[in-house]
Amino acid sequence: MTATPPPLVVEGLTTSIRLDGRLHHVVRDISFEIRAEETLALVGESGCGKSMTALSVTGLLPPIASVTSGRILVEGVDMVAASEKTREDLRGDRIGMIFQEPMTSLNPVLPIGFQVGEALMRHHGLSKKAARERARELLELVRVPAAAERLDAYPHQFSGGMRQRVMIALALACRPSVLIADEPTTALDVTIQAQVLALVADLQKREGLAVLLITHNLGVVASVADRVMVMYGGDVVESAPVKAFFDRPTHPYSQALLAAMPRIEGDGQLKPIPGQVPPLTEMPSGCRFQSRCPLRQEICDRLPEMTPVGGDPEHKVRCWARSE
Amino acid sequence: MNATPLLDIRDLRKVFTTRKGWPIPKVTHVKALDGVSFTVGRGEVVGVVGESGCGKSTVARVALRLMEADGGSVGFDGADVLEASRLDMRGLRRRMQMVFQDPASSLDGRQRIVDALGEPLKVHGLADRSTVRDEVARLLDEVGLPRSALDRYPHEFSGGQRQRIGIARALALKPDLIFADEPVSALDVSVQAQILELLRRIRAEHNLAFVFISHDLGVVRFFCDRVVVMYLGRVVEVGPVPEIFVEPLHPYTRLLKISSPEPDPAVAVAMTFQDGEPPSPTAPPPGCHFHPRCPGATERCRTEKPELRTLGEARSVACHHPL
Amino acid sequence: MSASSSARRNTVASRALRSPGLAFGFVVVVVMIVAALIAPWASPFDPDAQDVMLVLSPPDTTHLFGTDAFGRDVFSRILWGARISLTVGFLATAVGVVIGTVIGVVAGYYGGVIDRLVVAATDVLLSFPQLIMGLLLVAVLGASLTNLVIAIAVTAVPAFVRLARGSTLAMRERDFVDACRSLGYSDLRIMFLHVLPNILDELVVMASLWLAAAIRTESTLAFIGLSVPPPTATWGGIVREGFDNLLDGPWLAVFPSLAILAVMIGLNLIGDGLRDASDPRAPQ
Amino acid sequence: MFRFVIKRLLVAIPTLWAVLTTVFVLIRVVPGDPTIIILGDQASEAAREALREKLGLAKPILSQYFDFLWQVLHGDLGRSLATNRPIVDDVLSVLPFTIELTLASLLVGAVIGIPLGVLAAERRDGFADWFARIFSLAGVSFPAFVSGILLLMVFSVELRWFPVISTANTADPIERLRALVLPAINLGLLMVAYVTRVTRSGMLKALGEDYVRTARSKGLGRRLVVWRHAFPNVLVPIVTVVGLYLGVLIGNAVLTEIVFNRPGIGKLIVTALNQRDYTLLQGLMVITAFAIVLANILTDLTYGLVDPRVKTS
Repeated sequence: MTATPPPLVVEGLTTSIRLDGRLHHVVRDISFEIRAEETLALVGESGCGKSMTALSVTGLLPPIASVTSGRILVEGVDMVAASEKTREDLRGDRIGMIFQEPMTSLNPVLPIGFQVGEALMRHHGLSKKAARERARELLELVRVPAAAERLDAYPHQFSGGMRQRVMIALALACRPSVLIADEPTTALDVTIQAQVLALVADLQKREGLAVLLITHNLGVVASVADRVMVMYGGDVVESAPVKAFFDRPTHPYSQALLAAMPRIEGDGQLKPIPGQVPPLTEMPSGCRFQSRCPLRQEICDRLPEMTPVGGDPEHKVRCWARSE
Repeated sequence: MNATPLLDIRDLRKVFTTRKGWPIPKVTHVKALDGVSFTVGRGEVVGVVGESGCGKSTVARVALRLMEADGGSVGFDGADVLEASRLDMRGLRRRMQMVFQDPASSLDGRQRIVDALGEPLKVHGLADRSTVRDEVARLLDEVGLPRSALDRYPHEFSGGQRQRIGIARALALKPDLIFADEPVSALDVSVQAQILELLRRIRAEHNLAFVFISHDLGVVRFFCDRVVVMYLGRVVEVGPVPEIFVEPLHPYTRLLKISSPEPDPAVAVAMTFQDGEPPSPTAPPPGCHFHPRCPGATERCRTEKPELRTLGEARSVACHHPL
Repeated sequence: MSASSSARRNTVASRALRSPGLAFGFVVVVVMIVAALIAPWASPFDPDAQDVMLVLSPPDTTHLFGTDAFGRDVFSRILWGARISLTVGFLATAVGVVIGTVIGVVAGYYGGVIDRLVVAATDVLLSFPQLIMGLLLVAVLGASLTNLVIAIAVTAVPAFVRLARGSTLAMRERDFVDACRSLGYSDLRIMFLHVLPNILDELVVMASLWLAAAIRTESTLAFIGLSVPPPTATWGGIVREGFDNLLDGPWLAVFPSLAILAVMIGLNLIGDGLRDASDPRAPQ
Repeated sequence: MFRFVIKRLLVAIPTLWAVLTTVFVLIRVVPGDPTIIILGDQASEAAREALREKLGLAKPILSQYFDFLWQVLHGDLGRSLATNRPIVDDVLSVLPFTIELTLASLLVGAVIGIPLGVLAAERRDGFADWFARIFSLAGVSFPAFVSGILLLMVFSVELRWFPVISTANTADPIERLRALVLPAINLGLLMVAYVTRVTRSGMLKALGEDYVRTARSKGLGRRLVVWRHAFPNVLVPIVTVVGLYLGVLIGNAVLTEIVFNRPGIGKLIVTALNQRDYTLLQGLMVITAFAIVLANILTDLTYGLVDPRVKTS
């Protein structure tokens, strides 16, 4: 048994944004680790903090947001404490990233081959020619047809699905150990989504990647994730291996989310969650889901801890009503 | 069952011409609708599904004459919509309404809700100055919004609430048929479920017919009676819910179904590499448009266009070798 | 979502008020307008009264801004000149905005042949440098207040056609025009009760910048000698006299130049301020 | 590329024809008898008749129109009323000065405007940003004759760094360059203002784009992100703005030439106006409009160079 630490460890991460001079936590004290070849899915609805978590890990937060506490260890190096130079060295080399919008994530005025190989020139000191050769291999790896001829093509000459493949090639150029995928298939049609998810799964196995998958789609989670963390209002409310989660969703929000999802199979019924997510400035203290929760009680004004449920130490829930 | 349908779309055609290029633009033609036919009965909800660029949104816009068709006919309750005069069209528009995907973009940001919903009532003489507030308040109530919403502006509402306003506006003229173009795809799951419930209730209360355009099979499964599957401007399969998803006849319908992720690890997405991209709509392949991606394609599929034919009860498919 | 967007909308007005540039610009322009309005009472001398004893005398307490080559009081002439510059500027811009907007909205809304004709016509008109077009028109029509307004308005029309057409096309990209049509509204109602109010922000911004351009064109024409003929005082005309006497009476050029500059800066500040206020994300 | 240029030129033909027609209409059909405007209302009927004959106004309007088109087609703009010299010769003799001035001012605009705009966007609300804002406000606010007089007063009259009387028309390249500096700065001010503004706003937009985030996700440093990934995307709006304001630039060139007493198209226009030389004025209108059409073509071609989407779609 080797004792290599997981490629990505996040401990007590809190990210805040400054609005009208006040700090608001958009990610509150979340911790997780992802082992090699493992996929952790962060799910939740818009504004739950899942994208902010991804941007915190990559150090690409917008100027108004910042990590206010916690540690982010990429191959043992703390991204939060490190200098900007160290962070730049890790970014693109040890962490690769793909984003939601393949249409806008590639630079429209630079050729594809150059964009894919650029990180290799930056991190591994490859010559332009060597980077170009490697870019061709990478494009073949992500199954872009006629890769050699398309090195000099521009993004607008590719379809959405192909661009997302190019993004994947770009993210994996330096053979990172961690891949952050922020809603990578949300903008794609379902048949293309299936192709891209299959490609990522395949590459993950081949490269031994630790994948952090950000998504709002529980169907995608069920298809590709090993573990899942559900977020609401900046808090993780449930964390479980994927099978345990779909077999026994425990947090009232997780249950409600699953019940609200229309399915092709099944009885064709669904149950909406009443109300809506309160704005950041009006979040209740304690459990943030309490304003929409059917199990609300007095004690919910205090934030519950993550507690294991059902005798499974891997399956934890942040809920007073569900704590045994 | 065999009464004349409320909406009868026959062989509808629409070609988009785009000019692109530099410095002299090249003209390309895209057949957004390449002979589309289907019907909608009174009070029936028909889903139109397909991926981006298949022409599903164009159907609604052409049928409402928001754009002019290049061929075919649209019958509405016996009237020929595409040939209707300006005056007749006004009457027809009252009975056919539309709900848009993005309510923020379909509402005039400078109008208060009372004006946005009151204007169609006044234009069509359904309310006057004295009754309009009450009438609008009643509409808001119907879609679950409080009377206090009357004097507010669209930007003061959340996405889900704005979609309720969009629905209320479509209901204002008491239509028989509503075209809903991806009305819930911009919404979060929890809000999406609220809107779907609302649509279901309204439909039952008013015996409304819907043409419900969506890319999400789960949503269609929930709301629709019948489904029209489109691929590159053509209808490839028509059938009732849930049979069309349980036992799809067209390989494309099947591909859509197995690609749609379900929240259940037991029925995870079939992540096979059907390599290759969907063909470009500017140069669709000959014969059956789907043949390059079809595992069962034969020589015939490459050359001969399959016609939509009836198979069994209430089902039809455009495929030489249905599953 | 709702809270933040409502907050945004509500602050448009307050942001506009808080913007120091906008407020400053507004004050400057209002002062100029007031000066023009009260010129008949406020000017210490008859602007056209010559005094051969006091030719090109430097500024002093009697003649605040000195006198010109005919011994006329420069301060009084600048006050009266404001009337010409501002009148021509406002009228020409108003005419240009109204005609240009109507044509642009109609062309953008209907598209097709009308649109292509309008675009071709504006392209041709925009092929002539604005100043040279104005220059030629005044030369051909003859220099008078009305002809100045016409000449400058003609150069403004294609600019507003282009803006209104572009904005209308952008509006049509949004669903709400389709929504209006599916509700059975008439084209006129959609164009002028729905599209126009939504593009008004941009038109107002552009109008304030064009007001500056119109006043600049007027003073420029006057500088070349093509404004309302002498002895009527115009700012550009006084600058010209100063330029011709640059070594003997530099104040003659300086003071009207400052007046023109003040109006230019004021109007540009207003235009920029309005643009920032109406779209907080847009960089200045 | 060559075929593109040819095609683009062919597309410009209808525009050029429309331009010629507009000039013709403006000069001939505008209300008022040109002979009165030229000779004044005191002139005798015989003198007017002679002038009409000379101007070709005696012929039917349509045949005048075709004569005009036919002439222009042959590169003939007619003869000056005042000097009776071929207008083409007059124009060609001063055109280099105007072109030289315009190009120099474009250079000033690019060299100052682009770095200033980029810096302002990078340090939003910082010192550079404020400087850029004030500078560009001044640039758009100064009418060219005001700034010209100011420059002349300070640098020529007071400091005596540059000649007051233009020495542009000289064979000595140093003298000619010295005579160019102040006019180029004067004309360039406006370009600096426009270029700074569009660069700043374009950079702010580009720096917020997803592809810049992608570039940062590769671990690229600030300089590469700004100049390699963001800036090339701003070239299109910069080219657009330069093309759009070329008309204003030519108008300002007229004023700059007057103030600095430089030979050029602008001076020629004023001469034509003062002498009521209608044929010369007509020829100058044609020339400037053709110049703008040509500049638009160049702008379009530049798009193809700076934006691969235009070229390869």
